[in-house]
Amino acid sequence: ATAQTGATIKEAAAATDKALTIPPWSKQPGALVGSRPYGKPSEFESGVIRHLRKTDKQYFSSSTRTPLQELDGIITPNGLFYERHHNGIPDINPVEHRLVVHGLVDNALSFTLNDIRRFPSQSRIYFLECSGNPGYAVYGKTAAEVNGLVSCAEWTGVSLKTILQEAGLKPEAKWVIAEGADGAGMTRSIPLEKCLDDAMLVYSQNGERLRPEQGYPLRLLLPGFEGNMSIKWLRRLQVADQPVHSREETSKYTDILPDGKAREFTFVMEAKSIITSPSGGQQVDGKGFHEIRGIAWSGKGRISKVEISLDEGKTWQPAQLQTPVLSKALTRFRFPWEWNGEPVVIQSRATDETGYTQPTLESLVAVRGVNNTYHNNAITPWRIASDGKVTHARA
Amino acid sequence: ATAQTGATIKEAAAATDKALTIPPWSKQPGALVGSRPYGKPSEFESGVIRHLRKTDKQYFSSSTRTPLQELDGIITPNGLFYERHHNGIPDINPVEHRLVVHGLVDNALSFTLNDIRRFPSQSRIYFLECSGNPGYAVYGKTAAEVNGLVSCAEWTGVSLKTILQEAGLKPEAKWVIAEGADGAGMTRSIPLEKCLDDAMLVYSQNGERLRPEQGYPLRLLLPGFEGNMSIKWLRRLQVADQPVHSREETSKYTDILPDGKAREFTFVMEAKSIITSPSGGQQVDGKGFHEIRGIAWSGKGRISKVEISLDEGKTWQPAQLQTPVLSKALTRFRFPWEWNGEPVVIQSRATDETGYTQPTLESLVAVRGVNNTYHNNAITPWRIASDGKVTHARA
Amino acid sequence: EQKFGFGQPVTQEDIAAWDINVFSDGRNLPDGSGTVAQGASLYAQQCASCHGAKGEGASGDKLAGGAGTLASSKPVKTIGSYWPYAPTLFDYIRRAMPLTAPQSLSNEQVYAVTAYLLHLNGLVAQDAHLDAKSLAAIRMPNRDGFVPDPRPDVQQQSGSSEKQANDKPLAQPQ
Amino acid sequence: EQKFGFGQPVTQEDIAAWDINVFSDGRNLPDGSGTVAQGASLYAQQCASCHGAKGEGASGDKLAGGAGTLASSKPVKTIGSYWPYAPTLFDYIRRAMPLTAPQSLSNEQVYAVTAYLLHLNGLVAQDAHLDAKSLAAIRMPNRDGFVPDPRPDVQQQSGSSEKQANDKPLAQPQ
Ligand code: HEC
Ligand code: HEC
Ligand SMILES: [Ca+2]
Ligand SMILES: [Ca+2]
Ligand SMILES: [Ca+2]
Ligand SMILES: [Ca+2]
Ligand SMILES: [Ca+2]
Ligand SMILES: [Ca+2]
Ligand SMILES: [Co+2]
Ligand SMILES: [Co+2]
Repeated sequence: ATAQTGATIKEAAAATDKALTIPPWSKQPGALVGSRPYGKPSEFESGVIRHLRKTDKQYFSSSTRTPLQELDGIITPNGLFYERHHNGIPDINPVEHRLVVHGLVDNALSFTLNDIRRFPSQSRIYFLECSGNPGYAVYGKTAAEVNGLVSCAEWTGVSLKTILQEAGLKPEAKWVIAEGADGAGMTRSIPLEKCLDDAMLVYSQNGERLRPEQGYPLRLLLPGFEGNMSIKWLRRLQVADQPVHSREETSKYTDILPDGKAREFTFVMEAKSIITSPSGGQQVDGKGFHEIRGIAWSGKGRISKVEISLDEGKTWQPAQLQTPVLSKALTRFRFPWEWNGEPVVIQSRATDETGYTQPTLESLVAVRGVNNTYHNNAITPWRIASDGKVTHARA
Repeated sequence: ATAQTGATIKEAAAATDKALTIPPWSKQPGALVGSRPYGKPSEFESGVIRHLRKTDKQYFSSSTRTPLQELDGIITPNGLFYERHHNGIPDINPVEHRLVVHGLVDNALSFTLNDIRRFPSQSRIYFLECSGNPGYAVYGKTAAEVNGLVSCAEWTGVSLKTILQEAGLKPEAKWVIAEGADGAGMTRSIPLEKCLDDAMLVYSQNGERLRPEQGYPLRLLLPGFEGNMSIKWLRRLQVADQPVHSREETSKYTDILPDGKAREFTFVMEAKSIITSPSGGQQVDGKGFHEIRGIAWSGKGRISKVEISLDEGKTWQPAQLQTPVLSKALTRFRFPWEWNGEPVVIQSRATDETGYTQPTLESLVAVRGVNNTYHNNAITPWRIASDGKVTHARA
Repeated sequence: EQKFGFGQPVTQEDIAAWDINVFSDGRNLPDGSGTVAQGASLYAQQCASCHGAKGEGASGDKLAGGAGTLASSKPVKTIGSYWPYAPTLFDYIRRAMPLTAPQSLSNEQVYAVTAYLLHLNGLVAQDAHLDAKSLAAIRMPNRDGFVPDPRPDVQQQSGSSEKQANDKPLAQPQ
Repeated sequence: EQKFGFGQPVTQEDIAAWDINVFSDGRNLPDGSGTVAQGASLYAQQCASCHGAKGEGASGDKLAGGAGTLASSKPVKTIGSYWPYAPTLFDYIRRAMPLTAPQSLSNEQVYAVTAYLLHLNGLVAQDAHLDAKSLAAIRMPNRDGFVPDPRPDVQQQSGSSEKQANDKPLAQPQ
């Protein structure tokens, strides 16, 4: 079968020795109940972790990737949610933490965590994706290396609109400038329209409080927008008439074009998909039935269609979408496939409810060049060799 | 605000000293990126764990509870998913593990984990609940103590129907007897109808592989049925013409009635709900707006309605249900409420799509007595005293 | 119905070591036998520490007594008072006991200790010798004590004019 | 619009220490000033180890050079070649640098090192003295280098008769 677990699963015995013996775990008590007050994965899954790029120059500002090829479903467990920090992971005491809302408001306010949690709450399943996922260095060996800066969780918090209404917006208000309490003081400007739409201030992720890596105790969440804007460790919201033009929305997170101009305020993550099984680094164990599995998502709403090509993009056939298909959440797709043992390139492309279809790298590069850095949502093709080895078809 | 976090959150400063200072985490780098390849919660949340009952005589066969009052949304993080083991937690090597399907089938088969994962997969969000949640000892101090043997996750695996079709069912097949590979050799008989309906064999939970505590590497999952039947560490499925009448479906998991007779094969978990905030052990911090929050679920399908009573059950008002409302999954409900500072009893009751409404303890006991042990889905009333202290209204 | 061809065919021989389900009618009980006396000595060595010298219970369940209590306010559920089928006892002990070393007893030992526990409950004589046939023949006192699930069984309340949920403590045994 | 009454009202004075956003037009730049010479010495002590003696970059970003490269196959994006607004430099250094001790510099020190970095990029003279007004007055070379987001910008393909996705390696700089 397609190797897709952290433990290397091998056929344990030759076909000639099929007599079942009673394994040790059936003949002894297991670990005592209560010995794991907060659980963790099996030791046999210890390889399923978030990886750094070994080539990074320093690890104050860097990222780790969700091991997409090891995961099923649409929920990313909190321990494997991708990371992008600009000056490490702060360890914030929630009792000391404050959120200040000021600027073009009727009443500047400072909130404790308890204040924030007291407002009406909502829970939503949304993906988050770094706009540099994967940059234009598209030769990642595995699905994680290609697209591992995306994850999905159930977030709970308060609508940002509720908080802004509490402070009272002045008529000149047009942007909200969000700032983190980390050593990077991460700062991004958000159009007011988004802030009054589906933006949230979240304090919980997948049921429990946010992890420090995802902004504990409070994070801004902008569904469908590039991850960097969902400011972690949120300490301040300044309502303004214009964007601040912070370093993170000028020097970084702008998309340079072949003519030297750069796009600014490129917020939305366009529709994308990737096949996670079989995917780079895996082994297809023989001819016959295999289910092609993957994830699709769009910052503009629901995924309406995912298609699979088995002939280098000449023809496309619809995949099954796991329901419920949620807006701005990962959507799991599946495609039943008989492999005849011959070399093949497999790829997926997503279409969202606006009718937008994920492009090929070629058509994307034709418009944006290769120095664009962000918002590469190109199709990822995987090549399967006759021995079943799966590699990036562009490598 | 309602105290609902693991860290004890207090107002940090008196109102006379509001000048904000720059906290230490804004003035230094945080932990290096990549230093937490598999993340865990903040140290400030170290109190949010699964608890044992201190009164249990031994911890080979015991349970730990999900801290419902600390959680938001509907997904239970894997580290806090409730536990019920009958001889501890085995540590199974997935390479060695086998599932045998035999009995009234055309072809008895032995499957490796890879074989299982190769079948068409599906992902579904379902709750699991122990039928002894809470027994009839209904005086738990907290929501966890009352109803903490329920959790909810996104499960991925193969439809049990697919596996049974692979082996080929003989016409006499009526029951499937499932057996665990743990030291308890846990054994339960499942009606074939359920096995061909929504039953699954699952290998992943909330994206990642099952945790050892939830049956790694393979578990049976019977949506809506009492948790004990979703056999963990699944090693065998014997197709039979009758139930085996194992110790776990005769001596245990049968419901004794006042006349000394006991109900057997009481599988479905009927509709239930509990208010998790404000709930026992918490403190309502003053008059004014509070959002009453909680969870509802039914083993028979979707929750259609949750109602709140603020007058000891005399009148009931509908709560808001968080969408999407999923079949046999937790459903989050919310109810906006102004507290006038006077003592009050708050309670919730759930109705499911079959029209069944969660009963009071009185009406349930009137039929079943108090020695029934299992399937107590009664309404839990919380009393709020004038000082804001929340206690079990029956205590 | 699509067949995928995954999994290894196995024979009855291949799975013999795992094929331990004993049905309530005694089906699949193995060969072998044991006596109450043998069981008493095994019980004293390997079971009494958790279940008490005479099955009165300790860290492990109470294994004898309770006859006639099921309809009382404090039902005592034991093998003798509650279990509907004797073969289940063989099944359970073989797979799960002693707790610290499940599946360590031989079939003979399981027959023996099963016989002893049935004797402790007054269900077989002091000199009983149990095998597949004699074990399956035992009729347990609570054999007819089980009824099917009639739920929904609780009268439905609805609307806001109904009888109120009482928040007063409920009288509760133990 | 319901008001809940949660949160503490705060004055401009209360939040002064946190109110550090500097807008692109220089709004909210603080009092104070600094010289290129002061900045050079501070830079050598506190910045050069990560950014190189002359801003050529090391573990930290390259801070000077790259003029005229943006439209090339290897754009070099620095303060001088890429940043649209000079006040942003003050804003960023004050909140985030030095990486090991953010918010440790005085406003004077930030003005000084900002002046030095602008000088390294040939944007202010050797003897420059920067304050709120003069910093806001600097026009950065790439001031007009940014365009709004025109997406969706990529021609859509659909159906199964379209141009095929190439699986061949794509020529890629660096
Ligand atoms: C180390 C402790 C320990 C030892 C030794 C032990 N038991 Fe047990 N026994 C238990 C516990 C604990 C349970 C309850 C398990 C559960 O909750 O599933 C149990 C349950 C049982 C039951 C089921 C009772 C019922 O009414 O459901 C039987 C029968 C039993 N044991 C027989 C034996 C026999 C026979 C031996 C020796 C061969 C033995 N036990 C040795 C701890 C022990
Ligand atoms: C210990 C290493 C270190 C020290 C010391 C340091 N920096 Fe940095 N600097 C970095 C890193 C790493 C980044 C990139 C941060 C990121 O990715 O967000 C950076 C980014 C910058 C940038 C943004 C560059 C761009 O084009 O976006 C400026 C400006 C800067 N530093 C100035 C300074 C100044 C001025 C000092 C001294 C007062 C200083 N740095 C000290 C490591 C350092
Ligand atoms: Ca073998
Ligand atoms: Ca307060
Ligand atoms: Ca203070
Ligand atoms: Ca195989
Ligand atoms: Ca029966
Ligand atoms: Ca602009
Ligand atoms: Co990013
Ligand atoms: Co249970």
